[in-house]
Amino acid sequence: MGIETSTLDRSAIHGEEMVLNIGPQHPSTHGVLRLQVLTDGEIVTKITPYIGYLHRCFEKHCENVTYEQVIPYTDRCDYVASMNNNFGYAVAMEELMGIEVPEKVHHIRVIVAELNRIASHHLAIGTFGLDVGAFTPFLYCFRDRERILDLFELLCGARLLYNYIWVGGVSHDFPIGFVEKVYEFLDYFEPKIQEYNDLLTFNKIFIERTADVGVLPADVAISYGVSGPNLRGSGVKWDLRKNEPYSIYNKFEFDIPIGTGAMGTVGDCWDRYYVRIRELEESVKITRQALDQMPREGDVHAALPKKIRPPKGHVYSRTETPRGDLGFYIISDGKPKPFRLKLRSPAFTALSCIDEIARGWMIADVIAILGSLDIVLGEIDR
Amino acid sequence: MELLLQKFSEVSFLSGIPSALLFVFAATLIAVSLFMFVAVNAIVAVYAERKISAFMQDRLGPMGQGVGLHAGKWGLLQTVADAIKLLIKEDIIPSLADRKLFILAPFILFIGAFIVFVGIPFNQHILVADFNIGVFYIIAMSSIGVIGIILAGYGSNNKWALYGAMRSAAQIISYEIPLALSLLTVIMLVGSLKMQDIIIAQHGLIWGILPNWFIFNNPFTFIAFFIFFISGVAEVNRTPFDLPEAESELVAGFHTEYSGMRWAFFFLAEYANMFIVAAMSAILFLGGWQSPIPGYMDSPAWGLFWFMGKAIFLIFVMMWFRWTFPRLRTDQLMQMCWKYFLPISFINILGVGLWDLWLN
Amino acid sequence: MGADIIFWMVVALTVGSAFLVVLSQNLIYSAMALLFTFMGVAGLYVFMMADFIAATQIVIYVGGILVLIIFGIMLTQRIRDVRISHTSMQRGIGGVVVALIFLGLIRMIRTSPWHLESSPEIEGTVAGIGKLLMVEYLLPFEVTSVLLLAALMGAAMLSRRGD
Amino acid sequence: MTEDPSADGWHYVIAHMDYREIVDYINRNFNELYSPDTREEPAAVLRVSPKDWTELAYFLRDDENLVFDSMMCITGIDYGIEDENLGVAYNLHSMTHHHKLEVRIDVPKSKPMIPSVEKIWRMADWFEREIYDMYGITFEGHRDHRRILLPEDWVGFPLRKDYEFPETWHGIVVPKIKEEWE
Repeated sequence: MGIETSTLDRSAIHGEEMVLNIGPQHPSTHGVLRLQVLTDGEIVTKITPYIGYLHRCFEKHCENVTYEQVIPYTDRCDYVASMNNNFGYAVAMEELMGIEVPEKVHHIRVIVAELNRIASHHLAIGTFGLDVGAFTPFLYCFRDRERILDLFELLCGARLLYNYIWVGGVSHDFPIGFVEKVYEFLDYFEPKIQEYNDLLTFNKIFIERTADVGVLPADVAISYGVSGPNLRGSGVKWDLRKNEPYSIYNKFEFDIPIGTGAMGTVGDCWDRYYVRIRELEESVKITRQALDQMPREGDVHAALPKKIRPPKGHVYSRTETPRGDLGFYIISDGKPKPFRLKLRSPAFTALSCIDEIARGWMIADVIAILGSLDIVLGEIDR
Repeated sequence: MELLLQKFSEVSFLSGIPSALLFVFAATLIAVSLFMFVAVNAIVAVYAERKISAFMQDRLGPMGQGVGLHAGKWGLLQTVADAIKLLIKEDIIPSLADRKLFILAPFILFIGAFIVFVGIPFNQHILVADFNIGVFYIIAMSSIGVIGIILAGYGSNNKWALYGAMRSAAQIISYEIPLALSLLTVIMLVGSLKMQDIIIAQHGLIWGILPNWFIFNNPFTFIAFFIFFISGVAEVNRTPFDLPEAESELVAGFHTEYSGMRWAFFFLAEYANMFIVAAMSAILFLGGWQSPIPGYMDSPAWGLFWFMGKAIFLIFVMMWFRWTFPRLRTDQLMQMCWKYFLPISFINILGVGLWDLWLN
Repeated sequence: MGADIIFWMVVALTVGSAFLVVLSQNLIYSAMALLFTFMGVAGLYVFMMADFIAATQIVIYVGGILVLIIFGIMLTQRIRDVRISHTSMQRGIGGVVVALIFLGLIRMIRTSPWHLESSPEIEGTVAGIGKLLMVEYLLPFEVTSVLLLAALMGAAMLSRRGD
Repeated sequence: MTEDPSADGWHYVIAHMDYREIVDYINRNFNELYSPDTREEPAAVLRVSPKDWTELAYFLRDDENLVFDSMMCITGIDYGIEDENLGVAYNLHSMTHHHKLEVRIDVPKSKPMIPSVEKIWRMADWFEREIYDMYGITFEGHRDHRRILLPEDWVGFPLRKDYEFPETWHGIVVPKIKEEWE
């Protein structure tokens, strides 16, 4: 594996180097991130990411609150896909406690998680366009994302941090008319994907900027623990919803889009981007099936005591969020508070490989590569 | 200018004033009116850009109901309000910046744009000075602006600004070559550098139906128009060539550290330059103030209308570019210039020469 | 006449900024002052009815050479310490030499038998220059362009040697 | 061994082993070094001592029957104020064979040193830095061993159970926190 020799060979550099700080306040760092970039002219010779500006001691917090109270904190980790984070935590807790949740809860969870995946991919696609200088796709994405946020507002009153999926169920049932509104949204949204393709995906300049740029080979991606659309962009057909189905994902028909190198090399920025576009279609497919199959009547809570006390033991459970494998390592000592709760964030590992794939490219490419990795700093810093 | 002086000398109550004073007065008057034009152009263009971008992005843009604290009907007063805000904004000069250069830079950039307006004919009569070297004068004067950009980048003492300035200088100098070469095709056909000569040469019809504009004159000038216009867009640093101020990479490029009125001067210069590129394309290739139907609607008033109409349309095209295209990368930008535009421009010159030799 | 006032303003600009070029302690300021010197010289050409030369002066010196100079200054040193002092060492001797040249020029101007004649109305110089270049001096013109091409290729070769 | 029919982008060779099979297989190659954890799955972990870790890590990644090419997560654990050990849990996964293993390494609080696996799984780079940041466990051989989330000049390791919250930081008074958050 070529990954073991990643130290910088300084003798290979000719020109005079300049240290450039991209961030902590910079339009394209997607949060408060600082990249210390060593540049030779426009060419980047080394990137050192500095993170932690948004560190909020998530794991320490969790040790001081009860298991139910952790959920609002998980919202704030990946604030773009809060539902999926709630979902991941609920799945981990249910595995630890051995709870079976009602059929209806599974469907509700899948519906909101997939809707939130669409919303999160909207942000990823839009800001990636923004990073390579296309302003309009960003607003198109936000126009459609707005509808999902409206749906969530109808569902749970919040537009960003939902606290909707609870351990053993969801906080409350769908409101009246919600299912019809979701159908309406899906009918509205499906043709819009073509609009993104026309505007951005197959734009010549966009392809020039992203194809062959920032190639992440599959073995390097796996070694770095890169997951989700970034891993699939490298041509690895790996999706926890399919490969290690949790909840009821094994009941649905959908494909796993992977990067094919259609415009350049497998694993370039364009592939990572296009995987997200295709995942929008897949998410629509899953949502439709879940809506069709959802039992209309039933309880939305498993029978649980008021205070959750999981048995002694530990669990490592992972779910597929829009950014990749979200893992929860929970150790319980039988008390109502977690003894140890570790969140394995997909964006954390995705960012850690930036030096590997962006070195040798230009400053403009570093921004594009960073955008294609779709990081959320709230999750990286926790 | 001469026309104005002549008019002055005809007015009886000015006859006692020495001619030198009159000359200065006339020059000031022209300068002020040109400045007004540039300022109004920027205000209208900013409003148009906002509205156009808004409609392209499926949103409304600046809006307001009635007059009051709102931005006027349809947000019409938005840019006026912005201009007032910029005027009264605190003037910040970074403590480590090179004060003199920092202050000087926006003015040099602006002067480079402003001085060009002297040579642009708005219609048959409105033209400050019809130089013998008209086109060449405009090319020469627009090259002053680069210095302003470099100084802004250097004087800010900011790495982003420096990168922006270096990109900008490289870009402007490179694209000046295909720009000038495509302009040469027109000059070869006209045989004069005078602006009015160039426009008058485009009078009449060609191929029976089309107006005799140079864009329709022959296939080579047709290509030359596009090279000229695209290079012009690159010259004024607009998307997809806005690398010097690429907000996602370089924060704001060479004007990162500027705010308030100084920043407004950069903006004035940008919109003035946009107008210049649009106007020059209209004059050289689209017949300037000539009516599209030769012989009809070609009074001076109509001339102004046609000229402004063509220029505004081309400005709209630039805005259209900006809100639909992503941005190129530095090396791709240079590659486009040196590997595609430059050879095509040379072929164009050869082609126009041969075309002119054999067919006319 | 208004033109006179402007003439003396242009002269003042040229000479004043030329002084700044020489006396400024900061290289980049010198380069900056050079901009105004070039502009002033272009203005002087205009007064000599050489409009084409004036525009050429601006295109080549301002748009080309000055940008190159500023680039050179900015890229040779680190950005932080571009303020390289170029304080002249032998001010005394330099002053004497300059004074001598100045006096010599004055003497030459005063003693030369200038024959004055009213200038004819010059109608542009572009056509004349074009004809001269393309007809009478075609060979020198072409030789110069070949020389420039050779220089260009040589520069490209030298700068790419490292690769 | 079977080819996964669903895979067309990446080649899976499914030779799935469960926890006990994996431990037996490792023991065959490592001279019966490891005793399987007696508890039931998913609590099943492989306890390793720090000195054996590097060799085992290479074996886990490179052996063709194991191929643990993906490190899912590395977690630092403080077993409590009374306990004298700190722990690190490595969750491994094989993208090729679809099996999982959790490796647990315990080190004394007095001398928390573990060999780094950052060269073996690049993903461990930042995770080991984070554990150092939060627990003060030193990873020997890590090429970029420094704090990651906290400032460089932070004192103490916050996720340890005996961590005292500082009253001031750089002269700024830190607001008192409430004892109980319920």
